[in-house]
Amino acid sequence: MVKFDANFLAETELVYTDGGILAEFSWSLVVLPFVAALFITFIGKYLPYKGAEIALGTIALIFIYSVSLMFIHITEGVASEFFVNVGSIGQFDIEFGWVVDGLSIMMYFVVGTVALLVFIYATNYMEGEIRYTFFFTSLTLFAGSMLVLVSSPTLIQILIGWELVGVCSYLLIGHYWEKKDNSSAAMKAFITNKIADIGLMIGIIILALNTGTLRISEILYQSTHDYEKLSKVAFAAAILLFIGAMGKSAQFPLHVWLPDAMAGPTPVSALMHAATMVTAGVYLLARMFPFYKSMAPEALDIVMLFGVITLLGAGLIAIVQDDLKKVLAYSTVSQLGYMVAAIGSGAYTAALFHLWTHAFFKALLFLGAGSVIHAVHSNSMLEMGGLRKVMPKTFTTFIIGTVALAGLPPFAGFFSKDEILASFNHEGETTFFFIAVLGAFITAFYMTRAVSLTFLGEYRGHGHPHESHNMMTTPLLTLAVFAIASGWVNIPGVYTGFTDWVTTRKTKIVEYHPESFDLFALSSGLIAGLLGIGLGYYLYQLQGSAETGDDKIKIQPVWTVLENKYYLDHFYFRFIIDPIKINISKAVDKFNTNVIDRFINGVGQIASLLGGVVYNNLDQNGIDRFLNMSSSGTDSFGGRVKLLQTGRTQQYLMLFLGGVVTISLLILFII
Amino acid sequence: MILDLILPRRSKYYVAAFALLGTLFSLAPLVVQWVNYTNPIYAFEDSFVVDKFSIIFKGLFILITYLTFLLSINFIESDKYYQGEYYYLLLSSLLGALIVSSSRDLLTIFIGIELASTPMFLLSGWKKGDRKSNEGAIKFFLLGVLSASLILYGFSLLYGLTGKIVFSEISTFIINGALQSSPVLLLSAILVISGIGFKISIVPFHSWAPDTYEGAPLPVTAYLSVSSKATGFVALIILLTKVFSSAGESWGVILAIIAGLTMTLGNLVALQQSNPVRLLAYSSIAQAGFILAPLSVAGITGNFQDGIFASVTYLIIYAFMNLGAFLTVQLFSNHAGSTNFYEWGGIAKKSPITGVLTTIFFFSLAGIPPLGGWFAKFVVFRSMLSTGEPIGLTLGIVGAVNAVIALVYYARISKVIWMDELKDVDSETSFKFESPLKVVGVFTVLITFISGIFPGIFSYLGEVSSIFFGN
Amino acid sequence: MEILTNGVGLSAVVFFPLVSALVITLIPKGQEFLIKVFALVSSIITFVFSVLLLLEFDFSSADKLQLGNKISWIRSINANYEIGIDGISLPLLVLSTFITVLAIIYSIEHLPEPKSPKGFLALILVLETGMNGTFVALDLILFFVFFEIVLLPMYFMIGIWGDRTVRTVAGFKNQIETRLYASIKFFVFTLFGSAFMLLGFLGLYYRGNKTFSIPELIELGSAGAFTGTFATLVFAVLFLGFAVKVPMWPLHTWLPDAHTAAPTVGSVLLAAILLKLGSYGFVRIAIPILPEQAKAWAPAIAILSAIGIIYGSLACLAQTDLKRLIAFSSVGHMGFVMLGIASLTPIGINAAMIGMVAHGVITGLLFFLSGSMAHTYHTRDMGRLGGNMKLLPKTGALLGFTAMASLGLPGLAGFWGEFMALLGAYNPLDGLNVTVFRTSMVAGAVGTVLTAGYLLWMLQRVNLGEPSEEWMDKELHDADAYELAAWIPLVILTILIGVFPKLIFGATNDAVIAMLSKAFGG
Amino acid sequence: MIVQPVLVTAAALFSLGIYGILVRRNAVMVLLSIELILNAVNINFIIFDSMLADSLMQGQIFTIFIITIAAAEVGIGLAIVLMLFRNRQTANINEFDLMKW
Repeated sequence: MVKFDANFLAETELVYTDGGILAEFSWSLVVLPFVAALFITFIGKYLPYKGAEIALGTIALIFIYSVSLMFIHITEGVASEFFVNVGSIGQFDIEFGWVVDGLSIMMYFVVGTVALLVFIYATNYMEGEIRYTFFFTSLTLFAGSMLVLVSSPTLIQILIGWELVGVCSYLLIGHYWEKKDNSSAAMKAFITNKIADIGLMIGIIILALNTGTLRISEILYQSTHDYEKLSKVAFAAAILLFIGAMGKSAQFPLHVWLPDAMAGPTPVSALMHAATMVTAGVYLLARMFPFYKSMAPEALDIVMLFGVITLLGAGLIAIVQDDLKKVLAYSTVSQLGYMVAAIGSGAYTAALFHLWTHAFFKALLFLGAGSVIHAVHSNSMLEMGGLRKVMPKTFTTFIIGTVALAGLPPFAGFFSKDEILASFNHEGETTFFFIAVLGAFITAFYMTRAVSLTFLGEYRGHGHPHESHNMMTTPLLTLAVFAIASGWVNIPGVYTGFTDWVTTRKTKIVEYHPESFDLFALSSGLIAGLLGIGLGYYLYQLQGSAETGDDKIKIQPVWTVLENKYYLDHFYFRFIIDPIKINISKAVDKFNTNVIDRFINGVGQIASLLGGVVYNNLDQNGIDRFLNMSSSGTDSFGGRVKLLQTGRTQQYLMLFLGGVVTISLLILFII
Repeated sequence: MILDLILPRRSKYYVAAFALLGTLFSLAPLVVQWVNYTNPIYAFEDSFVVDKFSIIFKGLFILITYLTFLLSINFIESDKYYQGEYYYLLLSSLLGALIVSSSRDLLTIFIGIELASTPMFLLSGWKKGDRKSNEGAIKFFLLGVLSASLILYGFSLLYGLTGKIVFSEISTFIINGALQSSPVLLLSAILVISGIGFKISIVPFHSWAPDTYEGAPLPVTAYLSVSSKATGFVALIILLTKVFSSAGESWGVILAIIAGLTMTLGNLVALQQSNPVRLLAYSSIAQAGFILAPLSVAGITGNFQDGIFASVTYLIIYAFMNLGAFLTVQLFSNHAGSTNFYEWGGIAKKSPITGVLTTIFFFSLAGIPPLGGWFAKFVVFRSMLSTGEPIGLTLGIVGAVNAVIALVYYARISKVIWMDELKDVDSETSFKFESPLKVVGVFTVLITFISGIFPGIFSYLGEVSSIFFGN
Repeated sequence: MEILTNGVGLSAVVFFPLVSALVITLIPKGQEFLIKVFALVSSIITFVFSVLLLLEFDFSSADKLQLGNKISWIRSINANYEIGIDGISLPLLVLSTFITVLAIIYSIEHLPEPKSPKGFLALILVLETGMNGTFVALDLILFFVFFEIVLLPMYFMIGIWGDRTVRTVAGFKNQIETRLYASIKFFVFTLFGSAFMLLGFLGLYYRGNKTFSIPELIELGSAGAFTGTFATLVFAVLFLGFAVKVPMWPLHTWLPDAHTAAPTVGSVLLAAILLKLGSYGFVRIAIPILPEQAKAWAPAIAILSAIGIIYGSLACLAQTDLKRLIAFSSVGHMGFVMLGIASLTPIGINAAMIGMVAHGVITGLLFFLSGSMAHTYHTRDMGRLGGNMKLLPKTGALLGFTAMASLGLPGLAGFWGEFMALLGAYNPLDGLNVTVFRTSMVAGAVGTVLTAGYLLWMLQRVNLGEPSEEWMDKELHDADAYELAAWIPLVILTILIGVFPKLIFGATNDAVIAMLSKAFGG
Repeated sequence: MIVQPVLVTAAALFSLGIYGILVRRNAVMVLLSIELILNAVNINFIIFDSMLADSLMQGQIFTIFIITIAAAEVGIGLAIVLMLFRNRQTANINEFDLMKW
């Protein structure tokens, strides 16, 4: 039941080089951070900047390298992969390696850029914080792990990068582990991802064993040429992989870890939400897209469904949040929903395009939020407000990020979101299209709410906030530029370079990307955005203020449901975690000590008990008992007494002769 | 040959040293015989034979006696005993054992058995003042005499049945007369087995053993548990193979049952003991079960070579490790002045060497590699399973379980002496480890290890001796 | 080098420790320093020997038994001193010599009470002889002897130097010191298994025309010499013998007690090497000699392993005692090993091999750390610990790292064992019930989550958070030079194997493939 | 010649001995009962000897040996009993239960 569209295999007209020396050495991209991390850990403390300089240097190198890769890729197009065998098991070759093609180069670039800026920002933001050096170690590792993931030509390496990212997130989210909540949040993130990883793991196992290889390119090739091997398991594998993606890319219902992950320092959130962690899922889906497209189109529908659910659900929650970072977190979740849904709808480029733009403006927003929080020492928007005057740079950049996210032209978000809408429209997914539009509206609304609560109105906090240090504002400005311009690389009908960048691969993917603007989609998206902003501005500025704004839209019980995040966490803890952690495990332990052990000890005791019985009753004075029994009825009392007194020598004699008699009876009459 | 019999006699009234020399010296002819051995030498109309089997056991007996002397020296000197008689009696018992090992007719073997056991009656009561000793003696004696008379009765029946007293003739007569299953033969077999069963203390003829062991002087106990047992087994092997071999099926089964019972009961009861000597007594009962098992299987399958090979090998290895065990018990109980080993807590710290020795011997008895015991157990298992006989298999499983049970109480002693807290009851008394005992320790330990690591030597002895019963 | 190839070298690796143990017993008690140095040196020499063998080993023919020799040992029962190593035993052999060195380094400064280096170190060396011997033995009797030699030293290590806390034991009226209970339990359990194993060996001996030689028996077995109820029985008893050692559920209960009671070094060696004897026995003896029975039993083994994985992890979640938790984690990890073995595929058994080594390295390190922490804090109760990262930064960091490795983090040694075991279990040998194996695979995958769960939870309780008041004023010493010297190598090894599994697969793969193709054809 | 009756007598003697062993409390009496058994054996040997007309007279030789040995054993036995009596002022074997658990 393989759906297969003929023009799928249309060989691309673009030409590639193998990228030459530059591509050959891109392994250094992956290795560098780890080496650096090592150095930071061990000699970092003794350096003037506590190791931050090493981290910065490394990430700068990576940035430069990715830029140069980007350059040659744009100019001549690169597609090549390299393998290193690290051992063979059975017929399998376990290979690491690195792939240099449009997709990964794009990711290199995103990671490089965002990471660089975040690092610069962090050097100042984390000034004087506890475990400063270690923070940079894990931050570097974080970036490195992401590079492992995106550079991987084999599924096994993807898995490795995947989990490494998870661990680094654990380290970073739990950075302030003195407080139990933080370490719990870290654990939550790790475990949730681990659960999702089961899906990924089994998916990989299925693919590997049915194709006989771990190389992605091989698998993709087979999935487009040799259907027999995969057709039976394709759907299962596709779904399982998607489960893995749900974990990292925080799709409903596995998104619960991401908001809690705000426990980490803000730069971490920025990096995590923009570049490194949450994009992994989308990246995986994109990487495996040809497989999905040709082998498991049904799976794509499911992917789309979840994407849409996520984008709406998370957006709604974002409305009710009072914690600035939480608002951004949920917006991330919902934006990821967009990307996943886009992939589901078959709009490969659109998804990646949104990933690309989102990376920049979301990083911008988080760093902005960070700068605010740094100033007011609080996450709660109720203790902010009126910061427009005191922190102009932050304000402007934040506004830029907001409109980019809300999707107003000519900002980045506009183009990417529009392309997604357009492809929905083109695919004829009308309901999903409107949900997406609604999502756009919601996005615009809660961002406006956030802005007005944070920057407009009067200051409600304590202390005297002030504009942040240049080390923090410079990255903001830089990102602002990206937030404005990064969308211009893929304007339908004008310039669609991005499409070519990310599609330059061995087998070209035939998927819809609009030649010109889809006016319907465009207008609806735009209107939704404007409405959202308008409503927000109306509620929180014109009519009343931050305090009163919420009341007008507090529709019980919807509001409560949203505030409790649809009770998902309650459900998980009440019905899954606590039972396992408390009841079941206790039961197992009890079973161990009270059933198995008791049994074992029991056997031992029975043995020695038996010994006692034999010793006292049979071996030593058994005859007594015997005689007493026999004599009790017949003999006279005296006789019995006498018998009771029988000492042992005679018993022995009796036993002896008794033995003889029994044996003779046995031999003579039985055998 | 004759020298071999006479020499011990010579040394009757002299002191220990001479006895030692005598015994040692009497090894010489054996060696000579072994070296230029051609084929069995028969004397007194086939009633007395010298084959490798007998030579091996003569060697064993003499060595054991020698070690027993060494054990005894200090012991005897410590109290005022009649030394001369002591050695004399031991030697004459030895002589009996020697006779048994090469006797080939009813009369000789009977005389041998009597000669071997009668002195022990006295020796077991050697501690005149001690009631326990007397008591042990009388029980031992009464049962002993009873067993002797039973054996005799069996012999008389045998004689009546066949009119012969030389084994070879008897067995031929039986076979020719097709008397394998005649009740008389079986009855005599039963009587003989029971009689000897007393000497090798198998259930249900074992009950004297614990008391007598506990009562008798330790060296004597050691001798009883090793040499007398060996003598009994030698006699049993000879009789079963040379006389009753044709009726194997019937007594085989019985012996198998007895063996299983003996192991199990011995081990289970040993779990209960707190007196090391009683513990060893029961353990030696259990061991007897192990030695008996291959014979029984052999009886059933008729493949005597395997069975005797196993039994003999076991016997030889067992002899030395058990002697060693008694040695260590003697040392510790002397030191602790208590015959309840639960009061020996941490005593090993006083004399690590003895502690190590104890550990070695007891775990060897438990059959833990690389100590000799494992090989003994191994060959026994081997012969049990040799022919996939259901009875053999059952015995094998019973044996395996028993091996585990046994471990518990063998390990218990090491546990007490090593792991428990040191009770400073007599911390000031320095640990006595006299040189003769040292010799015994070294000798037995060496054998225990060698037999564990290079069992080839001992299995060779077993193999050789088994050849003479291959029929 | 002639001396290496003709089996002398191999024998040296086995018996040199024993000899030096004897020498140590001759050194007077007073000379503690001399004793320690001597023990250390001899263990290092042994390790060097094993490394020389490693260099001498011809990896191109890793499926052949090499560097071995065959001398008549017990002629009358046709048991020979037959030794040799192939790709399967080589890694384990080297691991065992390596871990022993580390154990002795650690013991130099950290002797458990009652301190008596003489006995302790001598026992360690004897133990090493047993372990190495088991890995090189190619004769069932020889194997059995070495297999058993291990018991005594470990028994005394637990019994004498073990944990002295008094506790009640289920089913016992009066309380008993942990060490005493644990030691005898360990001893009896293992002996119970091996007593029956011996019967099994004898059975093979008689059916396999009176040879104990493993290679010959393998030939016979692959030729189908052993069949019917006989073979089933034999496999059953072999299974009993090995499964107790592994340990497989439900024969595992000796493990937590033994580990909890044992002194640090003891539990390290126990976890790192002794447990491997069992799984090694399966790979070396049970499967190749009785392929058909192995096939028949595989589903059962797989199910038991799956139970073991889940059960172990769940039990871990309930523990409050640090060492006990790690002990139970061993049950889970060995479950993965056995799952791999049960799949009877090259992938699965390779996974088992690397899993053994990885578990040896990682859990060994975990026990080192927990032992040293227990020694520092005088408690293993995780309720009282906490903020370890602040109190003992070095130890804490290592603990964190090791926990990550233990939960199977990719890029570290633990990952390959788990992932590949699951990979193998997905497609077991043809003719095996696929559903059973896939179910067990899913169970295993769930197990990985639980594993992550209890390890992170352990970290949270032990490492993270603010240290409780009771430690504030106390003088707590962090890892010292000896400890680091013993631990760092393991860390490095963990990373190396994780990044470059070829270190193990390079040796095992050919051997495993050859073994399986001989056993099951194809 | 008549064999059965004699054999029966011997058997009776034997059983008598056994009975004595079992019921007699006095060590000396027990000893004597054992002597009875031995005598039963002797009778057996003699009668068999004559029945079979054994040229070697093995039966009779055997008997002689037995008598000697019996004598020796009685000696030993009495010695032990004497010793006991000296220590315990009694010869009742059933009072010798010092080692009863």
